[in-house]
Amino acid sequence: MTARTPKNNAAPQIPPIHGESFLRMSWRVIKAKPTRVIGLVIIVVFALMGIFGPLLYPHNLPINPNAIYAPPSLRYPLGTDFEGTSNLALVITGARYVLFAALMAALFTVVFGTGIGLLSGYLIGTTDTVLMRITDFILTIPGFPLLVVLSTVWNFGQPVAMGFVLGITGWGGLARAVRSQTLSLRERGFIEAARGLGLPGWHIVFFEILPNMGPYIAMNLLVSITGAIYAEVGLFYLGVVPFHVNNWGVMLNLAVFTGGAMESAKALPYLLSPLVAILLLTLGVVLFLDALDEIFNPRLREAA
Amino acid sequence: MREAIRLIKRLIGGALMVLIVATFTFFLVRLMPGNPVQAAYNTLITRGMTPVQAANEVRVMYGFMPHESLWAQYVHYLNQLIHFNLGQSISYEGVSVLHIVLSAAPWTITLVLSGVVASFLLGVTAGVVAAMKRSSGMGSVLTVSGSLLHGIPQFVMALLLAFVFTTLWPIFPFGAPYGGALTPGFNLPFIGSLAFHAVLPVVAYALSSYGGWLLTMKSSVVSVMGDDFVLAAELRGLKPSIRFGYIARNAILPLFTIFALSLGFMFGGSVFIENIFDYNGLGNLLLTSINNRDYPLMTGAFLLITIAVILSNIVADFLYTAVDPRIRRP
Amino acid sequence: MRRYGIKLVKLVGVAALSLALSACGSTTTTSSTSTFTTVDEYHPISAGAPYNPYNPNGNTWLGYDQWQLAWFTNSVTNPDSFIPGLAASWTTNAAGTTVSVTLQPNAKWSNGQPVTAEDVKASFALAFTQGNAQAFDLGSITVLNSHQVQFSQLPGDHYNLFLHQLLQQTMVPASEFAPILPKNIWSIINTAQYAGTNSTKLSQAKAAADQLTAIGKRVTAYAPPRSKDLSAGPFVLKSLNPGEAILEKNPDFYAAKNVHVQEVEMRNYTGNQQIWNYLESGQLDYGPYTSMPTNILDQILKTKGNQKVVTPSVVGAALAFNENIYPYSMTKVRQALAYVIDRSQVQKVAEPVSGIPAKYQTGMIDTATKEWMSPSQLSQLNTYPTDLGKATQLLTSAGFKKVNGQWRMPNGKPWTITIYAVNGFSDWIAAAKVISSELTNFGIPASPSIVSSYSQEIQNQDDGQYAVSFYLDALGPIPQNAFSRIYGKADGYDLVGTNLVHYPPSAHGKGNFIDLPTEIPTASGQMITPGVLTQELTQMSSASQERPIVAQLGEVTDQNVPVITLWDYTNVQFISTSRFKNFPVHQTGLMDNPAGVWMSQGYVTSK
Amino acid sequence: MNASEPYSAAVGAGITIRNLTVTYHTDRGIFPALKDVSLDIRPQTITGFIGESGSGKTTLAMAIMNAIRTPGLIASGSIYTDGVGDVLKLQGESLRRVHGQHFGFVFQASSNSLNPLKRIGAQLLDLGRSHGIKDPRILLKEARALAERMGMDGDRVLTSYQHELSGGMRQRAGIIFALVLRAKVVILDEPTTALDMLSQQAVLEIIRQIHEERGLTSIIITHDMGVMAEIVQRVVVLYAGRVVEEGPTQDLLQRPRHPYTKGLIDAIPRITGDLAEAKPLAGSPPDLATVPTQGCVFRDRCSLRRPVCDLVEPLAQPAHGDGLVTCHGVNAHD
Repeated sequence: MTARTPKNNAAPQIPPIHGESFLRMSWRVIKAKPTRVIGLVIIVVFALMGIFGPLLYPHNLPINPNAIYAPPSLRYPLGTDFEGTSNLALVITGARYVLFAALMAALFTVVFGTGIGLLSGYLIGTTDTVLMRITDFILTIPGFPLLVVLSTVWNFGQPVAMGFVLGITGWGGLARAVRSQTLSLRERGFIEAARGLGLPGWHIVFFEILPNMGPYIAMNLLVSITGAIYAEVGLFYLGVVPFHVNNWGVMLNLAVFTGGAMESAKALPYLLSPLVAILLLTLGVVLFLDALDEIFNPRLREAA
Repeated sequence: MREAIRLIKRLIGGALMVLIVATFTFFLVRLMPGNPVQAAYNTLITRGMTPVQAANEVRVMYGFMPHESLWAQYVHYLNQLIHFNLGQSISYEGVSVLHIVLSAAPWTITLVLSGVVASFLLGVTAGVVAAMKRSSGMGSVLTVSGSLLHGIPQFVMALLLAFVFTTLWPIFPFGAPYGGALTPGFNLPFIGSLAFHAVLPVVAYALSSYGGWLLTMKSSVVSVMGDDFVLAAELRGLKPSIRFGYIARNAILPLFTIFALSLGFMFGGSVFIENIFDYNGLGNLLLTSINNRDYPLMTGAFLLITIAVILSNIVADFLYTAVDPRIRRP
Repeated sequence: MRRYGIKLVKLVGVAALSLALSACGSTTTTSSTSTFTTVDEYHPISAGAPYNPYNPNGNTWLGYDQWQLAWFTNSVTNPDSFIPGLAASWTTNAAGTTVSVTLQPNAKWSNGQPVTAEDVKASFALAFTQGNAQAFDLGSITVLNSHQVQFSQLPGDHYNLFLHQLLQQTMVPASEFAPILPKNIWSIINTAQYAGTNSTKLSQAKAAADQLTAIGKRVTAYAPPRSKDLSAGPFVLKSLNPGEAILEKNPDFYAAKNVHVQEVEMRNYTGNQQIWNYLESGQLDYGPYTSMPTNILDQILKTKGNQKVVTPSVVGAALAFNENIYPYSMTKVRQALAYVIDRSQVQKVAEPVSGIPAKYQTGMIDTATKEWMSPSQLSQLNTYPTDLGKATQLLTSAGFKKVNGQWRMPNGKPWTITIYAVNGFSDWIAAAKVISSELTNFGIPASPSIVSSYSQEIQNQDDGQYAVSFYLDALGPIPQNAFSRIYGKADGYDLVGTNLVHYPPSAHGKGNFIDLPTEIPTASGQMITPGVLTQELTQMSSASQERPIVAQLGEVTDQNVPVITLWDYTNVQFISTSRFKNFPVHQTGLMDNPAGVWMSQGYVTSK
Repeated sequence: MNASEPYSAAVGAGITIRNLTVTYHTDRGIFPALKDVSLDIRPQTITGFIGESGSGKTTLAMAIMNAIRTPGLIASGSIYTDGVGDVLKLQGESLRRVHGQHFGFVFQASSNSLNPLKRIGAQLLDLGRSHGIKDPRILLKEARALAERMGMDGDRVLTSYQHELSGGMRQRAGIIFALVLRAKVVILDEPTTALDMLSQQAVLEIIRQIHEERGLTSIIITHDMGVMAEIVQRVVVLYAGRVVEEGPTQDLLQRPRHPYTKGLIDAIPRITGDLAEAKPLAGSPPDLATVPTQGCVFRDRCSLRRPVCDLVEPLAQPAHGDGLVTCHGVNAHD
């Protein structure tokens, strides 16, 4: 959605508290509701898991053929998988690939989407036409099947590669939105003034226009991360993607297609562990998005 | 007249886009490692055929593999395309791709169309309520439900439903689109059976897209409610029902495009839902063709989806013109 | 060829017995209308596929509405042990090069027309278009009378599986398929079979072969209308939707009075887990072999009426080494790895239900090894029990060193292993993970890498990209097939016409990825060429002739470990006794055939 | 006035505001947007609300119609208007009927006060239906007449969509909506902003004429002293949610008592005068969050500041005859 034009709002505006830093304001907004704090905590925990998780365990997780699909216990808090490896360890070590790839995907999405949207909207003319045709093309191609095909062409051993592919197929919508915002911003007085001053184009694009879209882009980043997590986990779940390392999608795939988690209760912990991890992360992001919405959108802040 | 010219322009643009996508997918899928003959050969071997026999057997399939240069293949492919011929499947050894795709399409369409429509109606209604009552408990509950359902990946939703209602508590059938003993056609038992078998997959689809509709509609309604004309309507003392009509009609406009587009993407099937609920639709077909490296089938399925998306885009565009007077050309 | 003659008598006896048995049962259950539900293990239901058995996705069901001349009993020692199908009986000449087949006297298509020798001839013409008949060196077909056909091998050939493969051909009505064949089909076939030295004739043969392939393409793509879809088997297709096919009893089937099942429902599936689901809910009366974990097995067996039937299967899962990649050319390295990998632990995790850890490394499944080798030969074999000490000793003697707990190769570089398995092959994935753990613990950092599809793995494997990868071996039931998995195409050997050719690994697309030395030593130090020996096996017409070569090949395989067989698969099938009784559970040879074949023999009656 | 006799002769109604306090509730606390406002709006006069943005002039207009929306809240006070009673006691259906029938509100020209998806005629019919007009033809006829009165083609306006009208036409369409039900009180929000000079004149002229013809009570919200001088009969000066001065236009403009009013007047550049003579008001107005809770709210910008201003909020004292001023520094008897 494009940014709406400011409205003639009957309610008075409450400007930000003077001298309040961005971080301080953010923290105040987050603190306002306990759900937001919970969301932040969940996200932080998962981030830590992604960064430090694999360091907690040996490279090859220990197996235990005598504890195949063991139920949750003190030793195996989330039970075990088909070879007697702790599900908890799998979830924790599996987080890095999933989260890192998702982060990469979101970054690529935002970089491609913003870059192309800015260029297209600022330069207009032929560049715009060409870039928008490319965007249409990306938006037209059925995304998920394309991902499946691309994933066999590329090797997804490295999360960066996975992120790149997810990003390259997912920037279309963002590019369009950024373009239309750029189009409306370039007609604003301060941009025209900057042009009048003879400032170079790149300066105008990156220092005058881009900061105005910061909040929108930041929100998109977070939303892209979750979208990318679903897409990659889905790919692994379908079992059409090569893989080297354990991750949540692989767990889901093996639980359903090998462990028969849908058909027998024994393998259920193996299915539920990554599932719950995904749901928890979803919950965290949903809860935190509410805060982000308010931080970046003063109109909401005042109405709360 | 002017509309007709515009339509023709759009159609030409669409055809061009189809051509580009066709070209792209043509070359892309041929980059995929592995080939259909090898896959078939090894399947035969594992069934206990002797290597010589299997090699001979796949020779026919090999006959369906193009042997010209990639460029010549491409020219041939384009030539076929112009004649509305999508070529012959490799893994089906010569069956026309169009035929295969068309026999899979009805299952996807019934499944996803009902899912899209159901989730759209539900989501939009709930979105309006959530926006109007956004300071009340009901509003928050709706919004949170929307966010969470929106957040749950589709395959997770389908897995959970399948597990709960076919394994844990088997009240819904599983595995076939309708009872095999029935004669397909316009008869009550058949349609009843079709509907009953479709409950779970449709619900899975609807639930997973409901959240998206709800959130989009909610934010659209909230945004429209901040518009001047809504305040004006209130200050003019318009009846709440009329005011509601004003808000709803304005808020639903942007969703039209998304709705039309999702009808287009519908042809891509829902890979996950078809896979989990064992529906022989386009999604499953695409997946199998990818696994078998059946290039013509893959490009064919891709193309069908692309054409559907482009057409629905054009339809959405013209529909939008019809409902939004602002866009109407002078 | 007396051996086969004796077997034949015995077989007919079995068939007669089952006929008698079923005659008793039929009186009580003829009025039953119950539906027998199952899935076809080879293919689910394909939307849009034609009713054509020659199409790989065709919506026809072998053993139900597709009927062969006869049904193989899966014997590992006798490739000619068959249960009669449309062929009531058959005789071979002493050399095994000519076979006469007599059709069932009252065999009919489902439209009431008799199955004649002309139908058989047309079916073999179709087999030629598919390349099938050439594979067993079929030379000529002579119609003796309306119910008798004689088959001959190409002059000068002695292919030992001639009868074996001939009898397993499916039969289709000439009325349905002959129209798509050209009138001069047999002259094309004859021209194509020329293998002499006359260059004109050779080029004619080449052209004819191309013509046959072109006809073959037309055949596979042929979509006969439903009305023409005839069956000579016990069932005929009644209705079909993407989720299931309903086959009803064919009253014109020659043994219709044996068949007590009125209807067969063939379910669609997209993966194993759907079959598990059907089995758990007790919906399948017969469930063919499906890979599954123990918890699912337990769950299935908990369902009332479900029963497990285990028959041997002739295939093993193995790790294959590319000897073109350092250091796998060293026999000691392969042997050491065989000592490190704990096969019983791997099987327990990876294929707990339908696998048995491989005891011998002969390239055949253990059952076949025991059948073909004498006890004294068996005792000579190295069974590679898990023994890390042995492995260390072997590696050290090959120049490997352990530094900081990790092995270094003789060239001083660290040794790491990537084990390639295929996505979707869950047992391989699990095994790759377990083996990686074992190797890592032993000091060789190893990790699994999962390739996205089987066809990709095969291609990369053939191209020599994998040092260590999963491979199906010991494919039987006949030893020559098992050995040709190792010493055939995978080792660069291929049959061009009747000549055995050897390609180096550098020959692109020829699939030599194992790359053994051409000659390898036996335990006694004798140098043999396994590729040539394997080819020789196909020309031998008696087991006694084959036995010494099989033993020799088994021994060198065991000694050289070109592949490590991890486990032998077993055929775990399921029946449900809640709606039907009288399953052929003790007739292993019959049990391995589709349920329609059991029914034609009088088995399976309503409860 | 009630629905059964919608076109009884309209006579402008007076409004009596007493002790009105409006607060805004945010996550940073509760802020008063209007504090203890008491004011009389005289019948059949044009009253102007003037003040910088954030002074509460729009809030006051909204409060008069009891149309404060969340997060705002009318905390206390009463607003009597002739023929209705205490507007603040109304709710639901009776409040809705007062909107449109008693009060007419005209948005500024730049705003989109009309449903973009409906023709104006159709929206007028919606209005009629909402207010129980039995015969829509009479309503449309009245609307057409009003359009013609304001110099527009009535039929064209009624068959147009909002986007097909220019800013000035939109505003006049807004006036039609405000008057078609014969409201007694008409509130115009910044009627001249976003219009060019000529249109401004035309609009003001129309407002004045219709005001007189119909005997309305009109309120004009503006920050433009020029508009005030031209059309308004009485002026209400607001600052930080307080009425600081009120009185007849002539007297107030010529002899402003409150330092803020003085500042506003001094800040107007005159066409004839020297640009340097215009003295902008020093400092900026407080926003809701920074309004002092004690003492005079204007003291930081005040030239007459004295110690008492820091502690005590000044009370209203009579000025300009029947007007008032709220300042410690002003002696009522000066």
